[in-house]
Amino acid sequence: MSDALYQQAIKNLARAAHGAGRLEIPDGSALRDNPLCGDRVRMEITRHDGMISTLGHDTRGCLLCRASASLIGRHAIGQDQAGIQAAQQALEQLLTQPDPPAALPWPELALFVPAHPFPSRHGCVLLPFQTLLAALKDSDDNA
Amino acid sequence: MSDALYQQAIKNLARAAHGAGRLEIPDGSALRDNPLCGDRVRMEITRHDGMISTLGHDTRGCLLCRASASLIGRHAIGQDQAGIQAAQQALEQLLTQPDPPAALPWPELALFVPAHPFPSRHGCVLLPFQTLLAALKDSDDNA
Amino acid sequence: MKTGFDPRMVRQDFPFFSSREQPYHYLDNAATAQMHAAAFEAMHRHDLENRANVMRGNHRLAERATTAYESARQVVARFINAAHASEIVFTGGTTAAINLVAASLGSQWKPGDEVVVSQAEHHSNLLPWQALQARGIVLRVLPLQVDGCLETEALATLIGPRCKLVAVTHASNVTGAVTDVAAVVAAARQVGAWVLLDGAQRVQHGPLDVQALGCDFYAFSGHKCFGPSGIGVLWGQAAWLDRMPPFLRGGGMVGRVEPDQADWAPAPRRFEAGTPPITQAVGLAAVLEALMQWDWDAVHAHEAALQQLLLQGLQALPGLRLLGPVDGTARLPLASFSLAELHPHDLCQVLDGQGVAVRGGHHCAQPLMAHFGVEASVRASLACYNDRSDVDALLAGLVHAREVLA
Amino acid sequence: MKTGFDPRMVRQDFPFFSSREQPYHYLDNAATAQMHAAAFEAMHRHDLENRANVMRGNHRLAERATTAYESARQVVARFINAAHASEIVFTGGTTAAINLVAASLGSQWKPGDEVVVSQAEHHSNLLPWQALQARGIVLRVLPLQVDGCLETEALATLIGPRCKLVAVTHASNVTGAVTDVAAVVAAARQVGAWVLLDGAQRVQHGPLDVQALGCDFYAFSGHKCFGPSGIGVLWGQAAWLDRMPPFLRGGGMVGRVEPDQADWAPAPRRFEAGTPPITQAVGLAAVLEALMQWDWDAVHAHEAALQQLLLQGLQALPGLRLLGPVDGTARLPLASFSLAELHPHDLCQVLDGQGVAVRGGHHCAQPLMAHFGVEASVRASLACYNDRSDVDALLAGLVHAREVLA
Ligand SMILES: Cc1ncc(COP(=O)(O)O)c(C=O)c1O
Ligand SMILES: Cc1ncc(COP(=O)(O)O)c(C=O)c1O
Repeated sequence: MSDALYQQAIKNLARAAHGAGRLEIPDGSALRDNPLCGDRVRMEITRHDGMISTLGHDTRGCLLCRASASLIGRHAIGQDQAGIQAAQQALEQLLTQPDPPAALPWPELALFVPAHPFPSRHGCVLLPFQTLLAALKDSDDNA
Repeated sequence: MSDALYQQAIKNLARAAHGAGRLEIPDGSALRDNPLCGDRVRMEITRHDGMISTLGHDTRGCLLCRASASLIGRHAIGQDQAGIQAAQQALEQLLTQPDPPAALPWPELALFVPAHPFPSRHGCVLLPFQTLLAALKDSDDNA
Repeated sequence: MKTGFDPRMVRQDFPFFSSREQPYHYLDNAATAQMHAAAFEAMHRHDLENRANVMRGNHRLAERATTAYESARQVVARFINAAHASEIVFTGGTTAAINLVAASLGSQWKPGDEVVVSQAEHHSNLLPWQALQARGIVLRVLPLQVDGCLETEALATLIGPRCKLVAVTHASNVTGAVTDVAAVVAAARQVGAWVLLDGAQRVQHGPLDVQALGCDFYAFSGHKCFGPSGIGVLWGQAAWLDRMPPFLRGGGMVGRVEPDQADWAPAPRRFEAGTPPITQAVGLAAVLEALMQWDWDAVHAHEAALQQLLLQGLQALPGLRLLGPVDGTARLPLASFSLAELHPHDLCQVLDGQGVAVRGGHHCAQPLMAHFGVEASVRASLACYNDRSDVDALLAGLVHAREVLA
Repeated sequence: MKTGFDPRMVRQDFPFFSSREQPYHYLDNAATAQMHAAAFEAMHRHDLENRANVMRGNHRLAERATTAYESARQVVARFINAAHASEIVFTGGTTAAINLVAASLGSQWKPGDEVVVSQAEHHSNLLPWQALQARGIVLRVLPLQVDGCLETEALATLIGPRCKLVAVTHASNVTGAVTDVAAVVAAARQVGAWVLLDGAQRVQHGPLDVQALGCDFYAFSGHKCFGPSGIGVLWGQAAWLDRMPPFLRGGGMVGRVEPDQADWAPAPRRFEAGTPPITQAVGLAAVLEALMQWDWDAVHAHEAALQQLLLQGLQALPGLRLLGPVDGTARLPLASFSLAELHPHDLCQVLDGQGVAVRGGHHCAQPLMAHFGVEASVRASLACYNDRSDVDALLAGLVHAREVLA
């Protein structure tokens, strides 16, 4: 059952590492740790009219964490804070609730459904989203 | 079974309160508490050639504690430290060991045999002896 | 929720009673209550099937142990109506919980800051605050009325502008008196002080509502509410817990650790250093779940009726002196008393011979005993599973004891 | 004492194994070991028949509970060969025990006094000492050899005249390396410093002799030596304990209490404020009794053979890096490692799917992980009840995991 978690699509997503890299002059950034394993995600963004215009992340983590960061790298550009929050909420519901969300803002979020039975891994999946939300808040604070 | 503990002889011994009272100028004295119930025994002695020559005790305690102090009041005069220690050891053995001691230095020690099954009461019975031994030590220190 | 209440039925949920060959009248519930079957079962099952360390692994046992442990937090939160499970810190007991608050808050207070306790406190809600005197914190002691109830009228003068916290018992383990929490909270709020309630005695008598009480911290022990030994609970308002420094330090309560410095996990984990009492948390939660099914109005009616019997029966005994209020003040079903000149230890001993378990001593409340001018007393404490036969046995036992000890 | 050892036989004493429908290879024993049947039984019986608070009552249940609790102290004393049962303090766990020593001793030390730990310590034997830095105590960290073993040659220079205590692990929970205690004790004695050993990992591997070790304090947890959660032990030399101020304060650890001052009961009670983990002490003692019946030479031979298989099997895997000594240094049967670039969490997840429980993470030893230049590792830890099939399943699982994760 845990092998289903590591289907090819999620490994590909992790390896693609969409959005990996650092920004020269970010508007906002955040660094977050997973206290269980020392995993660490850095998110840097610039914004335009509230929308994320560029994004770079530096992710040291497990496959799930890296796939999640890569998913963000793929979809976050053009989103505002509400859009990211919606994606994060859909992800959280899909991980922790008996019923999946009615609609998925980003289709590849479905790749994380097999993590549902493993609460200890939810933190790995959610860490990049929490970090991005913190970076958004940081850019608000800097604005 | 616990009624056996309160046979007439032990009640009489407690009420007799042999040795109750304070000394004018003790050679040694000690005050000891039972932390479970706030019981408190004070022992004051004078000594001559190492032997206890006069003794006074002030005992606030349960029947067992008072009977034990009264027993001391009856027998301690003329005893040296070794004699008191021997009585205390016989008492401790009689309370805690499966086999009673071969001989009892003071015959009424046998009154405490029914306390054997009640470890929480052993402290009540032993407190006056511990206090007297502390008073002996105190008089050594003062000498 | 079942309605109605029958102590004979409820005794079936307490294996202690079915394991007795002879009837035994257990009236020492305020010291430790007997354990509910739900705790026996839940702990056995947990240790058999889900045993692993929590929060640190991702194999299936670790997952299940962590889930069970975190679910236990949720159950406790429901039992006391906490706003969120993250406000529940598991500790070793009430004593450990109060020490945690005292050490953590105390480290942030300045010399001259004040803590108010009452003279009725159990040592566990007195000594942790006393210890802060070494750091210049001033301990102020609320006096008592003749019957041992808090002198709430003195609160306004005693709680000064430097007061940081008022720490009082929710209900006394000696007199049974239930504290007028509203008065305490109102007085504390006047100066912006926090309120900690020692709920050790209260939890045995049903679910409660910390939000309605209006306090900031609440502490209790598993073994006094039909749960296992080795576990207790500290509840604290989330906003306060998040600002408090840790107390015990070790594995599981940190963020990043370097040889000479570290930062802390958020509450409640920040306060749970080391492997917590996992199985015991699971057992406690199982009991609290069961208790939440009961019809507590009916239980309280049962307890109140028994208390009435107990108080009347005791007061009818010549030479009996009751320690505590008899004027209708809200009180738990327990009674502390002295009988003529008879020593509490001797009384308890003879009563035990009659198959009645009560407690003699200072009940870890020496300043309160000093208030009453006694060293020790006998205490009979009733729980839900007691019935009329227990009170009758106690009263008959006291008459017998008087003869034996005469 | 039975002679010889058969892991299949011993598994019958661990209900965990008979309750499994499918084989499950539990190799996370260093985090929490499975519980011995003796603890299940003793705790059940105690809660059923002897449940009461200890040291404060004289009815028959209180007598029995107190006797059981004090007997448990004696059993622990025998297991570690303490000179006297009064040297045994029950705590909530290793972490609580070390916090106790740090707070109690630390309150008596002066700014500039020093404590030595090693860089290999579990956070529970690091953070309590770190906390003393706020009081001006200097923390000195013993460096490690490349393989994670303590650099005992540096002891002489690191332990200066102001050193009060050397606190090191008896055996590492990451590398398994057993500390050269004699060298540590000798160096500490040079300057009159005391030695505390963190025995959390060691106790699972049989009885020990604190007097022969020559240390002053020893700490361990019940859940790691096949006993219940919620209990631990601090052993300390009687002469030291008697001089140390209390840590937690509350009921049961006092002499006389007044509203603004109190004096303390002698050790060990002085250090056991509040209702202790009574049932858990009884359970722990039952397990230790059972363990003392075993033929430990045979157990150690079994564990050593398995360890050999494990180390060889791991080292044969391409890309596997073992963290810890491989030169014949004394070590416990556990192995931490990384495998190529695969993340420990992913490895553990796939292994769990294969029915193998191992742990991934920093193992609450971040400074040690930093020494190795990694954030996390996988750890497989063997106990007496493991056998060859467990090691084989792990090795096969790793091969499978590499495919799944590729
Ligand atoms: C070496 C070592 N020390 C201390 C501890 C802490 O033990 P506990 O969590 O039981 O308090 C552990 C276990 O986690 C350990 O492995
Ligand atoms: C009012 C009160 N507070 C605190 C305590 C301490 O609880 P524990 O011993 O479980 O820590 C008790 C019980 O002994 C109590 O009755």
